[in-house]
Amino acid sequence: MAKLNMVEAINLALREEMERDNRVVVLGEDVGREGGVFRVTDGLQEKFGADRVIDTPLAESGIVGTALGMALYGLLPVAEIQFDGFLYPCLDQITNHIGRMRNRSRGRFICPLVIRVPYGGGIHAPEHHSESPEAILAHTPGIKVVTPSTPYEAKGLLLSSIRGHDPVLFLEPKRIYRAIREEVPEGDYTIPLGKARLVQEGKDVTIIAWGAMVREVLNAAEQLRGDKIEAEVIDLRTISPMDVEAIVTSIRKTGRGVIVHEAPKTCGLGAEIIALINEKALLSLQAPIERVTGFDIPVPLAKSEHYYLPNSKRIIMAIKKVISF
Amino acid sequence: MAKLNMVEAINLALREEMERDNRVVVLGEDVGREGGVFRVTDGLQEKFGADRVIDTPLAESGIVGTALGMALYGLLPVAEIQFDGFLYPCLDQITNHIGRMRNRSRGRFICPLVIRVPYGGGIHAPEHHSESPEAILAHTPGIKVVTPSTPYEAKGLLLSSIRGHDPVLFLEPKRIYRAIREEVPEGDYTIPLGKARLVQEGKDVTIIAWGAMVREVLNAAEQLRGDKIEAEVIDLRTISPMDVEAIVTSIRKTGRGVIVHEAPKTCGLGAEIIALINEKALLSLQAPIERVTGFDIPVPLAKSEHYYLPNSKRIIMAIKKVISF
Amino acid sequence: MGLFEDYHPLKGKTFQILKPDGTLQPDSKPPISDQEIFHLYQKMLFIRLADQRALILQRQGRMGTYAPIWGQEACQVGSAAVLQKGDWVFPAFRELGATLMMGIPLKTIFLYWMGNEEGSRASEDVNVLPVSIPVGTHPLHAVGLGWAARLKGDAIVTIAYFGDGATSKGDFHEAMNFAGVFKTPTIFFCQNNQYAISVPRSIQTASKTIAQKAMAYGFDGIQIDGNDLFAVLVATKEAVEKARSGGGPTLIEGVTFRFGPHTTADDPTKYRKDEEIEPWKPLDPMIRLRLYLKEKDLWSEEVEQRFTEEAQKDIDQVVKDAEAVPAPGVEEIFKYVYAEMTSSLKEQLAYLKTTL
Amino acid sequence: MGLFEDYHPLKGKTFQILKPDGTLQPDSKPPISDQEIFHLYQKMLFIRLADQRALILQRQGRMGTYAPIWGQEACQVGSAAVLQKGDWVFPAFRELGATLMMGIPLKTIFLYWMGNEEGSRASEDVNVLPVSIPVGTHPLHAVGLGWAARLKGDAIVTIAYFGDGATSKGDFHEAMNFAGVFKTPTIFFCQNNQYAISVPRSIQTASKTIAQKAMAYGFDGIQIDGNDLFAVLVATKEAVEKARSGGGPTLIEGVTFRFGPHTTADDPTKYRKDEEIEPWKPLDPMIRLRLYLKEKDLWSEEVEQRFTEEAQKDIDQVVKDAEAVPAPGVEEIFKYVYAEMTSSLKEQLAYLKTTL
Ligand SMILES: Cc1ncc(C[n+]2csc(CCOP(=O)(O)OP(=O)(O)O)c2C)c(N)n1
Ligand SMILES: Cc1ncc(C[n+]2csc(CCOP(=O)(O)OP(=O)(O)O)c2C)c(N)n1
Ligand SMILES: [Mg+2]
Ligand SMILES: [Mg+2]
Repeated sequence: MAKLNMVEAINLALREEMERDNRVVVLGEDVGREGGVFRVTDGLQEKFGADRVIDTPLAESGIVGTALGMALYGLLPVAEIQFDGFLYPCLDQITNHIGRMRNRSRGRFICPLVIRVPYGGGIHAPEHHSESPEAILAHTPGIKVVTPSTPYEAKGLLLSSIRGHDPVLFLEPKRIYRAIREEVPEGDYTIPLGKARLVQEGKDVTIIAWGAMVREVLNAAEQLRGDKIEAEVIDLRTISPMDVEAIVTSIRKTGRGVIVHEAPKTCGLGAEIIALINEKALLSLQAPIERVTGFDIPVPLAKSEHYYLPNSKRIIMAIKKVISF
Repeated sequence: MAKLNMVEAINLALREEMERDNRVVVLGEDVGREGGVFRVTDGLQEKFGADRVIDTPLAESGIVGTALGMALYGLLPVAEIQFDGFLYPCLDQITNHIGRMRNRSRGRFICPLVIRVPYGGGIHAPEHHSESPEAILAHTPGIKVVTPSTPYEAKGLLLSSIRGHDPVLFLEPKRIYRAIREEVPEGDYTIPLGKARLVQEGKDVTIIAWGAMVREVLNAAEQLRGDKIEAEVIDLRTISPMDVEAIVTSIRKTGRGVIVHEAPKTCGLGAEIIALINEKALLSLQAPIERVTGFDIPVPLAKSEHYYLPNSKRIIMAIKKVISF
Repeated sequence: MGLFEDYHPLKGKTFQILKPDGTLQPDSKPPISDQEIFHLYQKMLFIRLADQRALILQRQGRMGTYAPIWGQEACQVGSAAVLQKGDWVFPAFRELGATLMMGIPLKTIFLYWMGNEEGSRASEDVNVLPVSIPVGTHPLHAVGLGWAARLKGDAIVTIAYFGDGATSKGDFHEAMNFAGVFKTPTIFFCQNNQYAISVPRSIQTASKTIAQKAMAYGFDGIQIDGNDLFAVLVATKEAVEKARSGGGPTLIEGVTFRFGPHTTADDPTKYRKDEEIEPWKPLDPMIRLRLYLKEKDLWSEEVEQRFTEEAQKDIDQVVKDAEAVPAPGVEEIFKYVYAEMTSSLKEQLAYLKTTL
Repeated sequence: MGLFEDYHPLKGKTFQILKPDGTLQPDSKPPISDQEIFHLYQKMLFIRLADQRALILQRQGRMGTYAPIWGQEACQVGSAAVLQKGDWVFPAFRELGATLMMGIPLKTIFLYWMGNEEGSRASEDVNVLPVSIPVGTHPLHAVGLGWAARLKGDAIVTIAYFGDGATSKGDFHEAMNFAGVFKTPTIFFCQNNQYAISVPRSIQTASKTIAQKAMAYGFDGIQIDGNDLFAVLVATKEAVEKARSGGGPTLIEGVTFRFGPHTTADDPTKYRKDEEIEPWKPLDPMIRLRLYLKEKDLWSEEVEQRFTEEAQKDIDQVVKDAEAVPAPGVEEIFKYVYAEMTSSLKEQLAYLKTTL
């Protein structure tokens, strides 16, 4: 079994699924001859031709709006939005059409498509290349939102996303793209949507994260072993619908929690998780849940980005705070 | 002093401010000769001419993107987006430009403009005419978000919004437009942004709402007097930045809270308020905070809309639940 | 395609066959038989009556906001008439005529405007999308579906209906551009009814015609008299055949006029003077057809009256049927959000039931 | 406006004055004196050297992602040269040339691409907006500002720079349309460098030229040789004068070629063959100017070398200065989000400081 990074794992998933199911088409800016700015779709156009791996004009609403039309006709489009910051121009199509087509037509018309978006910070990119829009998407009915945290996860979650019957926003933590290698099997395996992953068991505190933050959290958890703090780490995997069960079960056990995300703090997904815990496990809480998040400011340019991103130091501080509360 | 409804109060505020300050211009779809689909800008074009009250082509991104340019040059544009559901096409301009221009230029270029948006449900309108996007906007750095709940409030908050130095999303609860009349003074008065309004004092439970929900909450609170329940009612007024102080102070006093909003529950503003209470007043809590909200579905068509909207019955149930916890 | 060259938008001509006085343009002939014309005239009349009924129902408080098509019958009936089974229609929100032509029952249309979710349900064999409220956004769907069909090798066409106002939207541009690049079999049918709510065509765009916007995307555009059923039939047919045979998209600008209000929520006297409406009245698409058909002995006041009475009875029944449909139950608003209801939606639904 | 009529986009002509061999088109003359030409040539050379330096710095890890302008010097220098104090420039992200011309110091530009927030600070007297990354979105700002100036009665113009790819975006369409309707004094300067990252112009749009897109909005468009400084000067000047005197907007398509990579993050060999680049090489905007100026005895290898050496020294100093600017302190990222820092931002900043 080959050790792959996340870019290769997603590429493999696409390749295999396109072979298996000729309804799958890939479209987006630079996904064809260039193979994507991150090379996620590398080689796919050579293999499947320009009718199935399609370079589009530079127009995000155009990409997802036409993908919707394709899906209505029975294709399974996997659209790429080149960077998180360029998702906003197509939010109208996502919110007002993609998330509503099934409901609006009483089930007659559906658009099970996947929109892949490299997201998040940590690669010293220019402005608008480091955004984390998951909370906005989770607030949007009718779509699912998925964030893999490792190469293995990415392949299994992407296959489920393509095969599901609902539209999926597939947020790929670009910082992890080449940062981790792990064994990724060839051939079919899927990871169900809506189920969180218990990355590590622990009894003292629950840490909830997703995407690139899972790695930061594991670093922090590792460092805390010296302090005899056993952290339970949950990788949310699916942002919407969320695995409330997994969160609540863990909080009931540990009584303490820290949520880590890159998005701005206010109205980030962390807030929703706290609200759910408030509703379902308030009496188990032995300390306020801590949020380690981005700030309510635009993600700074490269030289100041490190101030913005949650890191293991901040995570450790938060864990110690909830534990010593 | 005249008793005005909210439409008239906003119209008066615009009229007076346009007289006072000739930098103020109004633009949007149908704001001119029609006076707005809700008549909010009625008569303004006749009075101030077509150069200051401008009917635009049908293009929301165009409206706010050009308004940004106008603001750079020193005008004070008050743009209208006709309905909440048509805000999505301009979210890119709002998030990626309007909220960032000051930061991006290190304070050199600013765009203090106001975007007025009739929002929320309850008028039996077609699809896309009943949305509540406040949480998305509150998650967006660099903009302020304001929601008046009465005619008097609307005038004072709008004047502050126009005169402030930051871009403001001014969400007008369309359900209240003609539902309430109250005394609204002519001439100058402002209500500061960022300060909540203590609508009614009470010791048993804190109810937090904004926009059209304030009226529902007051109905509910009234009905509860018979049960000897004294509800403290907070009208948030400004969604971003939020008056955390007011929330926390009240919760510390009552120990119990209910948040009411029309937007879908998941990742709505209610979640953030709970998260803030968790952080700052967890130990004061005697029961989980309850959320009475819209559901995670598209707002239904007219005949089913009543299922969706929070009403006093649901609010009362929630209050009783937190009180009897 | 001779037609699109002859009427290249920059030539400043508007394609017309049937003149307002019911006679034909020189060297023109009707595109279909007189019997067929009579048949389509009846459709148009039925549609006009149904449309008027909707307005009445709204005023009686029996229907919600409604967007009447009064005056736009030729655009909708003529264009829909040349489509085939398997073709796909993407309406905006003012397409009672076109969608009825394609097989959406009037009852469904009425249910929709009554605010009943059931009114959004199209039957499986009818390729008509539900009403699309966000202006200018749905042409992208027509492009995407046509594109998908082309990739699959299916010779179908897609048609998107929209107004003059819609042409200002970014999504219209992106749709036109994608259609041009990928040569999708798409007809962009713009019903230029001179207004977007209160905003007149002159403020909507500075281009002389809407048809010429096609030149920005490298494909044909044509301005036609949208009140002339024959012109609509011919131009749409030409565009459809071109699309079906791989010739790519066409933009058709049907010049017409909205006689009624924008919607029942609107008071057109605020922004539109009577003097402006007057010149359009004799251009009404029904009048010239009546004149033409009378000449052929197919139309008379009496025929009209008989048909009208029958149609009104049919419409009575439809209204009755629609009003008999119960308001949807509470499950109905949760059921179609996802393929399978999520556990949190199940929880929300269960909670909601306890509050009723 | 003779020029825009003579070169109406549908005539299929590209406006050119200075041919690649350094001679003039028949009946043409240079628009400015030879001394001025030499001066602008030097600007172009300096800009090319600065651009190359940025690429080198990036490879050395001393600068972040950078979007080189190599090949586009004539477009940027020629268009910016005809602007006046009080005019406003709205760059995209590949405008080192134009923004430098307008008075943004090279140090500021370098700081920006080094990822230093200070690089976004324009001095008070320079009307150049910061880099705008979201493609196609900023022309709206140029339209709005020009519109505001027109409402105030100020005779200024605004110019937006963007690429061929940007013309596909909805916001480009909305900007063009607003400009047409409100006759804003806006120049839309499209540097058609044949690529949007890897996507060639042919996939970007099916319209034959980008210039002809202006016809969708009712104003002038012109395709010019963007590698010909003289053509750029003349066409932009004409557009600027028209705009200043109330004649409304113009779309200028400068046909050029991006010799370098899209950005330093990009490998153009993935999508662009050498054979494709070869024919463009002799069309380089510098070559023809050198030939022209040599003929006038204003250019020689020696002059070039001397200037280059001095320029490199200046650039050395700029790099040094830029690198000496400290990374911004933590306050800097909170300070400019609102006019006054909100209490929650104060709290977040205070917390952040405790974690450093
Ligand atoms: C994106 C968007 N903005 C605003 C509206 C509100 N609105 C509904 S119809 C309409 C005018 C549409 O004009 P046009 O496209 O000419 O179609 P017509 O109504 O004339 O058929 C407007 C502004 C909307 N539905 N969608
Ligand atoms: C809205 C948006 N989508 C995608 C990108 C990523 N991107 C950056 S530059 C570029 C290509 C731009 O092409 P063009 O407009 O021709 O300008 P050029 O780079 O050739 O100067 C793309 C796709 C972006 N910056 N903004
Ligand atoms: Mg119209
Ligand atoms: Mg380009």
